Amino acid sequence: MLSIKGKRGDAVVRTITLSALEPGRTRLQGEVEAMGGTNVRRCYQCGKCSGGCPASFAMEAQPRQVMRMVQLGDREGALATNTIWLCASCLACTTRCPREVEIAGVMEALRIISRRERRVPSDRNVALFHDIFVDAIRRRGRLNEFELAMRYKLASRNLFADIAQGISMMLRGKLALIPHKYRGRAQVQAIFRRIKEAEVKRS
Amino acid sequence: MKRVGVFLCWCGSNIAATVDVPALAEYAAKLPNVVYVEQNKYTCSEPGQEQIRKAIAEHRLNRVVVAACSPRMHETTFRRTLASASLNPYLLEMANVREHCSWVHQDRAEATAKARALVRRAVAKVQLARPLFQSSIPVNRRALVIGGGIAGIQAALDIADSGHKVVLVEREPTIGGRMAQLDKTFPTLDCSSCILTPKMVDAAQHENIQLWTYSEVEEVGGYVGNFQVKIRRRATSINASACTGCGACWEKCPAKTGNEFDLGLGQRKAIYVPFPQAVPNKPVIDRDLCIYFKTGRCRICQRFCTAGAVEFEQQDVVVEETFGAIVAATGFEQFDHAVYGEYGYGKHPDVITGLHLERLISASGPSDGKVKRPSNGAVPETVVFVQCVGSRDEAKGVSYCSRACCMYTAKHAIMLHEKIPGVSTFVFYIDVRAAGKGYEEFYARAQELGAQYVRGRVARVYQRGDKLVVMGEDTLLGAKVQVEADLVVLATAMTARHDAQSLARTLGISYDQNGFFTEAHPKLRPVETNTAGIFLAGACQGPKDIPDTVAQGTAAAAKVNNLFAKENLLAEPTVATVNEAWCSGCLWCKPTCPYRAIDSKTISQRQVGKILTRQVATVNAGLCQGCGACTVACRTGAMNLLGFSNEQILAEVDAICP
Amino acid sequence: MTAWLDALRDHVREFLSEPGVDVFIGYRAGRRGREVPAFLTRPEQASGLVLGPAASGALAKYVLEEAAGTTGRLGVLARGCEALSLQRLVRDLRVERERLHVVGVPCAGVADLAKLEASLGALEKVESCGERWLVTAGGNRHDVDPSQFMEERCRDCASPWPQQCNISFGQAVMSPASPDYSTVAALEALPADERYAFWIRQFERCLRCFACRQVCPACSCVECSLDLVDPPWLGREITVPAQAMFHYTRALHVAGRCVDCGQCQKVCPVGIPVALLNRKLARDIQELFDVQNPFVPGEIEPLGKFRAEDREEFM
Amino acid sequence: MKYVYYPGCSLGGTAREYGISARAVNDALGLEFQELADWSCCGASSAHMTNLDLALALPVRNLALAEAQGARELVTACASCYQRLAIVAHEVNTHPRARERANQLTGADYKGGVTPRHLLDVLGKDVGVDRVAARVTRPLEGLKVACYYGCLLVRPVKATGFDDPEDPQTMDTLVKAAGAQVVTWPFKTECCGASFSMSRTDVVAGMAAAVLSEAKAAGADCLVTACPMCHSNLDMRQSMAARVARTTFNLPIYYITQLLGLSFGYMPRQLGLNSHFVKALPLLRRLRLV
Amino acid sequence: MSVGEQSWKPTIVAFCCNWCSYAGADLAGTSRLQYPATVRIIRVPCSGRVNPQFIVRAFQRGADGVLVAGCHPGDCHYSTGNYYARRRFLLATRFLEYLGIEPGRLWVRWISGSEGHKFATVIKEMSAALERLGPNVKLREGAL
Repeated sequence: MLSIKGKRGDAVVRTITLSALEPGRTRLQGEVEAMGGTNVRRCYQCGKCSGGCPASFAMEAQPRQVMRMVQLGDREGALATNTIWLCASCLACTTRCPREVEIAGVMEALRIISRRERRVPSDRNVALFHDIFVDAIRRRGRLNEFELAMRYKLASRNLFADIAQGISMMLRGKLALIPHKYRGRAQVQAIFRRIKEAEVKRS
Repeated sequence: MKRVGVFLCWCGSNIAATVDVPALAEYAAKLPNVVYVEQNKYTCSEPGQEQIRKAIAEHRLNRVVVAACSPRMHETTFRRTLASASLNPYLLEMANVREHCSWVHQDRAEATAKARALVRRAVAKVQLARPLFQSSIPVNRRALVIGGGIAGIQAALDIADSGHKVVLVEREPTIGGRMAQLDKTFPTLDCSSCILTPKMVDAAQHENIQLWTYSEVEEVGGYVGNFQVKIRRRATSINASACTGCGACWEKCPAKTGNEFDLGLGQRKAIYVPFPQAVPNKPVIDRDLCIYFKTGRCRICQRFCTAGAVEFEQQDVVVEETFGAIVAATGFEQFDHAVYGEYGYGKHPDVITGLHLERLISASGPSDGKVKRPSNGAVPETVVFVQCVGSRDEAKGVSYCSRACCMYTAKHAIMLHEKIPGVSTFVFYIDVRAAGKGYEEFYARAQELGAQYVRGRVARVYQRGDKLVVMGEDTLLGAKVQVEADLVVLATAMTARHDAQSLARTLGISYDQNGFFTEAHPKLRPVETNTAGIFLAGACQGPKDIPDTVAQGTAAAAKVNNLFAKENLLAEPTVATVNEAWCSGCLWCKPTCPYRAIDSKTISQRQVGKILTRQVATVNAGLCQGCGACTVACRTGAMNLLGFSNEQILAEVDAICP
Repeated sequence: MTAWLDALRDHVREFLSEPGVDVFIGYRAGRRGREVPAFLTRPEQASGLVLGPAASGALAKYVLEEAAGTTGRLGVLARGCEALSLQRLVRDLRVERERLHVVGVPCAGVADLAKLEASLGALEKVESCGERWLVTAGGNRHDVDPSQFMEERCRDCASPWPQQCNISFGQAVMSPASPDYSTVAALEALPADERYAFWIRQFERCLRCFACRQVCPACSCVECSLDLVDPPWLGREITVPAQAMFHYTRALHVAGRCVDCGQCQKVCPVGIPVALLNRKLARDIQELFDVQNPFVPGEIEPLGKFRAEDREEFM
Repeated sequence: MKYVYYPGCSLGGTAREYGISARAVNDALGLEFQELADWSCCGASSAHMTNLDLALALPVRNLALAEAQGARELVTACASCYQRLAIVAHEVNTHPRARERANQLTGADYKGGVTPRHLLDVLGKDVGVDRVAARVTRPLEGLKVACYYGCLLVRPVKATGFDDPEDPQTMDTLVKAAGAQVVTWPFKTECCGASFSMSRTDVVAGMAAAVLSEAKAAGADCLVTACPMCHSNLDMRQSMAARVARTTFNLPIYYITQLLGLSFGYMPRQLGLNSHFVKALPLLRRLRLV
Repeated sequence: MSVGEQSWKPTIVAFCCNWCSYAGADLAGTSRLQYPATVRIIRVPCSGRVNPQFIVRAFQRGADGVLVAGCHPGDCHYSTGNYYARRRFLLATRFLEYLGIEPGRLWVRWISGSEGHKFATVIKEMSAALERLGPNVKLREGAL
């Protein structure tokens, strides 16, 4: 009575020419380790991460498989899966990994790499949401959830999706309409500026 | 007055073709204290050796240099030559002008120049050579085996059979160890007790074996050939010779507790034999549980013992014995899976370990061989086996593979399919390791019978209703899977005994980061330790299955036997020695000795009229193997290595440089 | 006058009146503002104890001489570096800890008396007064800033407060400083030849007076290999290479055991920066074998043990 | 007891009732929370998805503010803020280089002296179950509660670590102290997918459904949480989750502070119990708790 | 031989442990592997026996390079000797460089009894390296 939970991720079936990938400790591994601070080579593919991943049912590739792609230096594969965007960073995997690989950290790193390389994110909505979220912080220093919600809906062009909740939230006074105004704002914006400068210097 | 003779070997053309030996001879003759030089076609040949003997006699040589092949080749040969000419064999030095010179160079001039340096070195070193004498240690031909599991039993039997006395010490009231708890053994599925109990009986009845159960080693002194060992023989409260083992006492005993042998699945009394086939088949009284010992009242067992064998007033006795060799066979413990929150912290009654299952399957077990769910006694329809619980887990467990689990899980699956018609079994594994004779076939058989192997480490086990939900990934499908199970069996890691390290310290042997005793060499000396005379058998050295354990028991016995084949041990004289006048007694040398051959002793010396006593280091020549690590730790150079002394090496350096 | 000095004297007085006590080693006032080692055997002598910036000695090693051939207890005054030195001697089994009665006192740096004299004239008295020093020299009193006149070795002292004492007086002082390896680093940065030239310039001045060894708490061997003619570790004749061998050997012998008291360099009559050798080894030991603090005596010295996973450079 | 308090962006908005009920409970227990002056968003839950520098700098700015006004601890009620602050605090304390970087970016001089703490931890440790129990005037008898900690409170262990990552207990003991009955259930720390609450409602529904089903299976008639994300997710998305799971849950989602407040005798309105999506009051009425 | 002279060849003093590296050198011989006649081996029981003072002594007496060779870690005949050697020489190599000796004058290598090839290669490489460095005058008796 084995029941398979969730649908299989319908990952595109590809033939990977391993010899064409970087051999040994790949560059991708290097970048990921630099950011995720973890040695992906240690992963021995036991699948404990994926078995306990609450979001894996929606993922095209299991977290374990993404670890594998990183091990092989399969950059395209790793950055193409929606897995890296559907990781909720709940750290169940990291907490349970018998090889002390920080799987969630690796996902985080991959998302950022995909950004750096200006790739089209394999899950536009999630990426878009984060962008708007961060931009909202940049504008005000604090988050105005209502503003966030509205701007996200405009951008993602599904203005009417759970507009009902939005309105009933307002009625419940749950979406503070008054934007915060305060000194911290300037300082937060300074932080954003410094980061931008740093990035410019790097490239 | 040093009188050095130099013998240059041509080795046919092996040396002479590349090294100008005659020129070398002229050169050697001019070296300090060289009074005689001779060339031979083959110095190692009988005539060649005869020449050396003659020269020693005629020219009153008291040092000999042979410039020929590698000392690893012929040093012993020429040492014998010196001995036969009644010259101390350690007054020889060889110059390796073949392997290290003529065979690896072509340019005659260069090779000859190098040969000069090599001979110069040898001559310089031999000047400082001192006569050395092999020390001999008498061997007490009596062995101590610690641990009465299959490893210890095997070792004890093999030693005893070759006519040597053995004392077999076991902590528990019976021998038999882990194997006695097992139902069947892979890959042949013969019943464990059927093959074990005869051996247990043999051990008990063997004329050369003394069986000391309920006893523990407390102190070990001395060294190879004569260890002084203190052993505590705990009071069993039973007069073994009077007791008939009738069982009246434990039937009547009112105090109950979980039976360790059945891992708490069954019950035992305060006065008990762990299991029916126990050897010796005499009960002991568990004084922590016994009502009499707690309250001073009861004595029921005594009343019902017709033999009058119950002796409450018995006391522990500590005996001191001498042994020539020791075999450690203390076995392993099971990893405690309570560290795994994701598996329910060991709280679910229906999540059990492989050893529990053994007891459940065993006909002599608490459920008479019927496999039931501990929670409700129902027969399980779906059973999940979880591999590598604790094993291969650096985060919460141990880094190593426990080696036996893959196979005993296959065995469990097979047996469940035989015992419970229509049962469905799932084995979650990472890799199946079936490297052994008949193992792969055995694993295949488990799959044949319907065991469903799923490649993936289980992520969660939790209760839903009266089922256990097991979650994981089928890594071959790349899909998340879950099983609703009635019973979950964890293949928990084999770990070192919690007190293995303290025993190691008592014995003076080393242990690895996991607490397993370390062998002297991982490939070439697998059952020896770095402490001469102490050997290892079974899982105390690392996880093992029964075949390997038995093999090691026999191997350890063989080592003991060949130690006992000699009356005296001859120790190489090239050992460390202490110049007591120089030694400050800081003992920084001590930790560097892998053989625990260095100790401190008190000396008294006269200084400005009064006697001063102070500590200095001292070396046990019987234990020292002559590695010399201590000599570098000694700043003064009070610690020196005979045959490779500081003086000699400095002289060699001086001589060998241009 | 330091507040706790009286309490200290009382304590020493009591200590000296206990049975089985041989001596208490501290400081007494000497000539020309100096404070010199004092070996007290009678209670009444306790009142003569002093301790100021001018107490520039190192008491630890006197313990050896006092302990030799006697069995009684020995009291000794210890500042941070002296306490470490005592631990060193105890760990090297040169004296039993039970025999010692270590009296800890704080230290805010020791005065460089030569330097003081050079700038203020003949010294009469050097006292500490709060953060400052009061120096009586050439008839008048000066209020000087310690940091100007502190001995070099004290400037980056990492352990001014004595550890593992039987009793201690005064306020615990935590160290702001940590051993300064910048000079070591600077030397490392030089090209090999210049570095070699630098050290040869140092070594050729060496008189082989062995002062650095005599004062060193880690050099307590009953027989020093460097004195031995056989085996000839240093060779017979005194040459620059032999001098180099001497310093190389001395440094390696204290490697992992040096407590960084800085005395070796301080007592060198020709000003060889001996401590620079010790510091280099200490820093490498710290980095290579991740030893927490290479200057604190441990159970087993870093070179007397190993880890299988130690750094591998020799494949 | 005095604490410097980091409200975070949600407690003024979506988690309004959490904010007010927390205030109520603190008053009752004599906890003095003084809002961190000039605080800014900690970046959760998007900064660390887009830029590591940002993920580092935003929390450090607030930690530095707290340190500057002499605080050694910074308490927050939002699990999400708590986790970000804790992770970064741990990061800069273990990697000096990270601290330098953070100080460069923020222009602050953070020394690493502030420990972020979650309200739950404060209630459990500093106040203690006994003092909570002592304050209870209206025991929540008959209420069967599934304590839902979510993923943010107890992970990563090295940064948070005030409770067990698989089977935490702090909330359970508090709820018991309030007189309610807690159910044992396996999904205490299973993630509900809050970080997708807007972007991937389908995923969230799936994840929330899993959590809610297990709670129901375990016999709970409501869930209690200490995380605004979890709350809005399980509350606002519950109908959708029910559709995915082809069932009805009707499990009110309470904040721990709401239940405590209730047991202390506050009126539902004082605790914002009226502003839930899944009606919070009927159950309480049925059990005669309001 | 003096500097610049065409035929100059370096002199290498090698301390080889009896059980691995000395045997390795023997194997190089029995397999007739050719390598420069620059190396002269001093046999010691174990690399743990090699005192760092021996190294400087060799330089004093005119060695251009010194090789310390022992069993691979974990394979020591005495089980631990080479671990101590590794610590001692991690330190000593750095210390010699600190005193101004060029890196590359002192080599430490693990060479097993079966690595005759490795022994030959090490000697070839080391000789080449030393030829580039030229004769050693540092710490050399008579050179100053």
